[in-house]
Amino acid sequence: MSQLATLAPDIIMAFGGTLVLLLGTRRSDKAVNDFLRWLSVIIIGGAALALAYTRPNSLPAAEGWIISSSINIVFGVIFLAILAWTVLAAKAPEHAAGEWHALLIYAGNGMLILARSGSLAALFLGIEILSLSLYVLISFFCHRGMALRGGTMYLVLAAFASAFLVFGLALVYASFGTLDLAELAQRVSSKGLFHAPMAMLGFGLFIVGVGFKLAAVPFHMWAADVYEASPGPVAGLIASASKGAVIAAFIPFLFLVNTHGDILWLISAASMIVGNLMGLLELRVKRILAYSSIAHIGYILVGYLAGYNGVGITGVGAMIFYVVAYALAIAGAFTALSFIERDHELGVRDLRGVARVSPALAFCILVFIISLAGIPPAIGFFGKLYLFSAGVSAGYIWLPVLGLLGSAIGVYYYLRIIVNLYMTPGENPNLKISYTPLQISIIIATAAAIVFFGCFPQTMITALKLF
Amino acid sequence: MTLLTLIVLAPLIGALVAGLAVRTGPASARWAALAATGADLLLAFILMFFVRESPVATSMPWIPAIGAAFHLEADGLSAVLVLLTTMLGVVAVLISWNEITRKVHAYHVWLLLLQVGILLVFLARDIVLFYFGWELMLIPMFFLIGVWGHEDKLYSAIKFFLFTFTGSIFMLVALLYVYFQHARQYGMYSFEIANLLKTSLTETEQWWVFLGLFIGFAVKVPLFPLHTWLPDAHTQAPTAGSLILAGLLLKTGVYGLMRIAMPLAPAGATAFAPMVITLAVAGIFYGALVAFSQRDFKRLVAYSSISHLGFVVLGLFIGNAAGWQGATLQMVNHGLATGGLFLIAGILQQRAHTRNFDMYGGLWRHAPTMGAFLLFFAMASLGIPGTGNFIGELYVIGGAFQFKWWLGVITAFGILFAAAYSLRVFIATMHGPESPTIKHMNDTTWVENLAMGILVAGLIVVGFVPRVVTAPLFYPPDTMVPRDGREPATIAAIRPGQIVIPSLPLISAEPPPASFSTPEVRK
Amino acid sequence: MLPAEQALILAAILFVTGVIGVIVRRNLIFVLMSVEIMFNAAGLAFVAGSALHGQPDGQIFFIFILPVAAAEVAIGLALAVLVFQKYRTLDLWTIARSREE
Amino acid sequence: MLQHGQPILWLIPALPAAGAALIFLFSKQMSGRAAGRIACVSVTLCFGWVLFCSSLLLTWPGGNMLFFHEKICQWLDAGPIQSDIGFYFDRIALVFSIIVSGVGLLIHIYSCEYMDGDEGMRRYFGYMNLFVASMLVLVMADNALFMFVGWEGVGACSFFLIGHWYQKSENCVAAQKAFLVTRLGDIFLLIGLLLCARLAGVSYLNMSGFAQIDDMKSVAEFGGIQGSTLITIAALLLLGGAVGKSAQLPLQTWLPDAMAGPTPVSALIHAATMVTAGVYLVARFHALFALSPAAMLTVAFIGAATALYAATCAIVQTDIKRILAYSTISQIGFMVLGLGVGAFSPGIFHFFTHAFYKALLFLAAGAVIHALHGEQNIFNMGGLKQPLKGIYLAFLAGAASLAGIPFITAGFWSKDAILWSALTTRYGNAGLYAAGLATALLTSIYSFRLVCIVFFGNPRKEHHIHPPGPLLSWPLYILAFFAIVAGFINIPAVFGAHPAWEHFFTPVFGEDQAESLVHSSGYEITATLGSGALAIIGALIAWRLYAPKREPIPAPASEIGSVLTETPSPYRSSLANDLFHGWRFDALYDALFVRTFRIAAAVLGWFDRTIVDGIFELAAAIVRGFNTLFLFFQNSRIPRYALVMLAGAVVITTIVIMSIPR
Repeated sequence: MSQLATLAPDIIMAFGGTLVLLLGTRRSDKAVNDFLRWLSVIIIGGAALALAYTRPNSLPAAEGWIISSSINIVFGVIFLAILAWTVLAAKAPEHAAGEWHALLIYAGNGMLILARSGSLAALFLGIEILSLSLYVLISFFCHRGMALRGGTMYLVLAAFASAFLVFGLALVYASFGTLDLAELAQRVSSKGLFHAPMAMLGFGLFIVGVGFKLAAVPFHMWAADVYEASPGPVAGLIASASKGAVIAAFIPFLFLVNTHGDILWLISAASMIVGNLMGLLELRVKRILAYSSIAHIGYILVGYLAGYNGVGITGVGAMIFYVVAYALAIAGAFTALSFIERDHELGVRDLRGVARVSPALAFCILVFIISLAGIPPAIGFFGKLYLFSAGVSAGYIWLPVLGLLGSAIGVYYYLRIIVNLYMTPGENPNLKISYTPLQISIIIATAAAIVFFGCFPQTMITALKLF
Repeated sequence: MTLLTLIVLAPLIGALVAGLAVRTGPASARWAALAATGADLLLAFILMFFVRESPVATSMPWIPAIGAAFHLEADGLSAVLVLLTTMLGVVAVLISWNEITRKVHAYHVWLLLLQVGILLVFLARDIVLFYFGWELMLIPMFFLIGVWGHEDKLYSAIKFFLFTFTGSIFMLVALLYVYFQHARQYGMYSFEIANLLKTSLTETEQWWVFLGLFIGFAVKVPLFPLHTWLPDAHTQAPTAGSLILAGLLLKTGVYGLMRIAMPLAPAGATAFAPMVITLAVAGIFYGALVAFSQRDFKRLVAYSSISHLGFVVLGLFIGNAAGWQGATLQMVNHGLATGGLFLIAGILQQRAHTRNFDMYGGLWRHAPTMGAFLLFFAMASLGIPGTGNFIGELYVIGGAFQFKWWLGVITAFGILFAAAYSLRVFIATMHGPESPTIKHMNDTTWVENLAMGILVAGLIVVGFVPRVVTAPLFYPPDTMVPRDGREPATIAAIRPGQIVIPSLPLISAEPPPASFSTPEVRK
Repeated sequence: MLPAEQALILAAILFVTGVIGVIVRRNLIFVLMSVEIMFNAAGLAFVAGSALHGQPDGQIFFIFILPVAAAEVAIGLALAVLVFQKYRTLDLWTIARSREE
Repeated sequence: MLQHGQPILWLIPALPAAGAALIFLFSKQMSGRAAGRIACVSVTLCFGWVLFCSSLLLTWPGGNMLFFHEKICQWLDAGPIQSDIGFYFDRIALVFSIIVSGVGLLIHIYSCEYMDGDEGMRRYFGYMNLFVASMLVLVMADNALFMFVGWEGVGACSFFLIGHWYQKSENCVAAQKAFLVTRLGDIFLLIGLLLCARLAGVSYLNMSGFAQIDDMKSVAEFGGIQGSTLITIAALLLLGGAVGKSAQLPLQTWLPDAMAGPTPVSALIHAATMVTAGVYLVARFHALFALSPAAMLTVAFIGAATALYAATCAIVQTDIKRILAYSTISQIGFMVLGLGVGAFSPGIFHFFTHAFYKALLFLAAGAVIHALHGEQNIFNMGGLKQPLKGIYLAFLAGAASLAGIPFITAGFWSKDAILWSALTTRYGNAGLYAAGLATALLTSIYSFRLVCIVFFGNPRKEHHIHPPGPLLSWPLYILAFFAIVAGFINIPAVFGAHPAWEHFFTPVFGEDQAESLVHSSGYEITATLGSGALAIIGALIAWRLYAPKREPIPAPASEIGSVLTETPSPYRSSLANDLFHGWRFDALYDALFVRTFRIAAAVLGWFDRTIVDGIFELAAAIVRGFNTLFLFFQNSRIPRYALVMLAGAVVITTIVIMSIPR
């Protein structure tokens, strides 16, 4: 019974997704779309409620595949919240609202499994469910060649990376003979990873796979193309929740820091520097955000390297905080930018005049950008502060230095967005902005939340039970 | 107790009111901003009154998870700088009264937010809060330059932002390191400056910590040769932006050195002192010479700031009471005098649409009041006795003389150089044959006169009663120079220290301390 | 009966073959096939590991890999069809060049 | 220190300061004449108060009151820099403040007519009042740092007033030059004060703190320099300040150019008062100078050299004001010479008489210029004796006094006292005396050259002569009176008179000069007669050379309208031209300092734009280069992306394999 309670969120999501899919096939008009939207929100909310009421450390379900410690539950709730947010704020396609919402829910299901995986198999399964949904979501508007190309690219490369990941897991399994994460961690610590070369290699390949999902350097090449190809909300989802879920799934492997620490250090440093450098002269807004997301993964990895070390907030706590902070900003930014309609790729020049036509939207974008850049009074500032504080506490001095240097480079392209929003004169006659009251209020609420948490970060720490 | 909170909140409320009143006419924003800054000025005067007795403090938990508190405290130094901030805040609103006609509401919102950030920096006794305020200043200033600036505004705004932001990075890492060391040594985590001061750091650690902090603050000061953002930013900013940039933002860098860098890493300060002193003295002359070669009014004043700030930094690092007090005085004086010069530059640009000296000349006939003000500010800038600048420079020179006689002698000649460019400012605009550009120049309006009059009054008061600035400086004795003029406790005896460049390991090999992991999150 | 170690080596060879295929081929279909080879290599490794430890987990994992790979290919082929409809080619370099909308 | 019943001293500078404040604050509401009236009234009140204070000091019951001291409040308080705002009124301050306020008053009254109708009249009177206030602070400050306020204040006012007619660029350049050159001296002064404070403690800078002078001797070493050398250095640094302010060699170049200001300004600031601040300074710090024979010798040498130098320049000038400017330099040289040979009270005595006759000369010259509508070149004048009778007489009195016509003029007695001291005191020698005599001869020649050319003969150019009004004339007559009689208060004892002046200062200078003033009747009478004869001879030479009977000197090749050094050389003889240009000091300084400064500024400006900025631009370029590098593979080609991933995987695998312990 308690196993069933643990599995309840997944069940709700799986069945709910299918329900939405089935309902959506009948007819599509605005009423139905709205109905499906709210139904999806209810389903996701139900799953979140079920998750939230799971007692931490209750029995592992499904032979230990799904576990529920407090940290996993927190992660799960976060992802569901982001998902619900996306469903509400996104502009669902008129013609296929059912599929759209169903796929989002499936993706959420994948994230949920990822966040709570207790076994290598569940981890793999979660990643794949998530990825499969995302392939379709990315190329959802397949009449656009870019969407098609992006979807194909993501599919091929994700599969390529998954193959690395699963092969690595196979080597690990061949070395230790268990799929259960707790068991694995125990065996690793008793046997010592250095004495299992095959497992070392396997974990190396595993990092390749994870690195791809996180778009960490050097597995980041897809990010710019795919983000640009995706519908705004989906890009936001990929950047925030999808990555967060992989991070959550990666946390049980913290023991890797001892053996693969150098590799992770390099990946983190490279991501922070290269990501920001790549974005430096970019003129297309979504690509800018894509490059910045590469850098942000680098920052998050600093927290990962710090692990459970840290003064006040541990590296893991900082990571969770950062995932939330980052998700709010990046999902908000992608969605807000999707309100600006255009028939070509959105360039920074297209942002001219937004501040005049819609001051509220412009201001929200400003807040999101400030948060991404890590400048007070936005929450992103504290996210970085915690991460780097944990990093310093764990003895990594140079990573925060590199990270902050990278973010200083990054400021350059963030500023370019702000400059075009507010400071560039000239008319932009093609500017068309459309959003529903619901959408704009959600965006404003998000921006307000970013500023509120940016001024009172303790409230968020308390809410996330990070202390 | 709530006084300090009110001081910080007043401009914030003003910003909210100005922002929300966006549907009404521009006057509403102006009056809201004036009311907010005026109230703030009043509060600052009250604060000065209280601070004479003892430091005023207020503290409440902010982010207990990491040991950060909303801890504001005003001792003499903070109170003086808060007074300066609020004073210049009022002046900034006044001077913008006629100048700003575009997006008036947004302008005042940014102006007031900027003031919030500056006040936080001057009042915070908690590193996180300090850094919060520090970074909070960036965006408003960026907007002030970028939206309301002059022809080359975007380049300058971005340059300003990138320089100061990059500098602050090193500062943050250094602060985090001290925070971590403190936690390790005392088993409690706290960002309170008072607590962090107890941390014992080895000389090597102090060297690094000071380096990090110094880079952050020196960019802001700005110390030669990190000054290159400053002329551009000053030149392109709107008048009030230049005023606040010169009068306050540069001071935050100095204040950071005084309040954080030097107390936190005294040995580091000692080791760096020879280099910093060299740079400061070089800056005095370099700034003055380059200023002299400028043709752009604002650029000239901007370079003069580098020169003046050289005096300030020199005063800090020679390590005696005279230098310390001179630096503090000079901070205030520079804010008022250079601020005044920027006001004139702004007024001129608004009327003549140029900042080029070649276009001016013979202005006195048309604008005698402006001429009188300019004359006063130029004289103050070259350190005429009777204005505060003289005393500030005298203290610094005297301190330098006490430290090393030849240093005092060299520094004294900085005054001559200051005279060269200050006179040039005045003569090039007011004297000479009448320039056709300014044929129909109006004299200053009463609002402008009021704004500049505040600065003049401040300079004269400081010039004859410098004790209003220096007398309250003696609290608390931990970080400030003691009353009887003994050497400051923080940099006990500065001597040319041996600079040892230590190496930090790339990746920490030792196991992290277990005591700080949080069991609740641990799986 | 193949020793488990040799099976693992075979798996590695297969994996590398797949990797090389992805890198070298420019046609979408062949790239997808190469990815399949990599997945199967992983499956083989799992089965070998299962045999090494005498546990069923690895084989169960393999069973999971199969439908996942199938689903990937299903979507991949669907996309390939759309790509071909749009660009009249499956050459990945040509597609990459065509930036028109 | 504060005596019951002593007068309020701060009122003395406060009265003109209040006048200045009143004029400035309400300048838009008042006319120029009203400003003039306010200024005159405030200075009159001030003068009255000064006289009252002086009489109180001199007639203090018991007769032993040496000074009033009034401390207002603490001012500076930082380590080695301690200072109060306070006033100190002793006999030196008394003499100086009487001259400043008294002569100042006359010049204010004179200005009311002279500046009438000038556009900047309010500004003019505001700054004049401010100057009087600053000068009074300078001479009455109770410590050296507070004195520095007045010291710089008068410099600033001098700057404002030289540039009064600001629309001519030359005037502004002159004003700037005056300020910068004097400020160079001020820096030496400042360093000197700091050194004094370092050597003998801060209270040494108090005017009443000379008791600690002996502490200074005890300083063994500072900065690796021996104590006695340090005292000399300190004294020389103070001398640097004096040299700058008093336009002595080598910082004399600003004063001739400073004549660009209105003539009353030249009379007040650049003749009677401000330029003598150096004399005041050395007299004030006489105790310090007395400790160092080397410093005294330097002072005397500079004084003598300057006196001679300026006299040679004055003899060839063509501008009436420039002649007087050089003569001022020369006469201050005399004063400095007197101080340098230890004759402090004769030095001040010469200041006292000089203030009258030089102010008189300037004001009279101003009246001439006023009458000729701004004409300043003496070779465009001539024959003014008849139309300007009163002015001629006054001018003649002044010139006679300047030349030192024996027995009947003030200048004779004061100059002679200095000459006698130069020969006889401990620090004096024959060389200094000879230089003094030569200067006296030259002085007489150029004085009467001026009188001859301007007032005698026929007009060289047609002028519509504008007769002077009473406000212009009466100050001249008053000054002329003093220029004649002021000397009689210190006729040496050998002539059977009572040298009141010398005894007047005995309490101040005490032993520092008592033994140095030697009086021996026979020689002294001879010397006095000799120097008197020299003055007469000089006058005769001038008469012979420039008397109207002869053909008038051919007018210079070109009109000399400007007072600036750019003026083309008027003489055929190159020696005369060199003298005309002040021995070409300006060209030398221009090449040495001004041009160096400008070039350095330009080079550094270029350096800042190009190199410093360039370094950061370079950094930005490098960053951009990396951007290009990392975007190299960013071309949407899926297999290429996979290749990059593979490369990453290979690197990871390699690191893993490397890290496996063997």
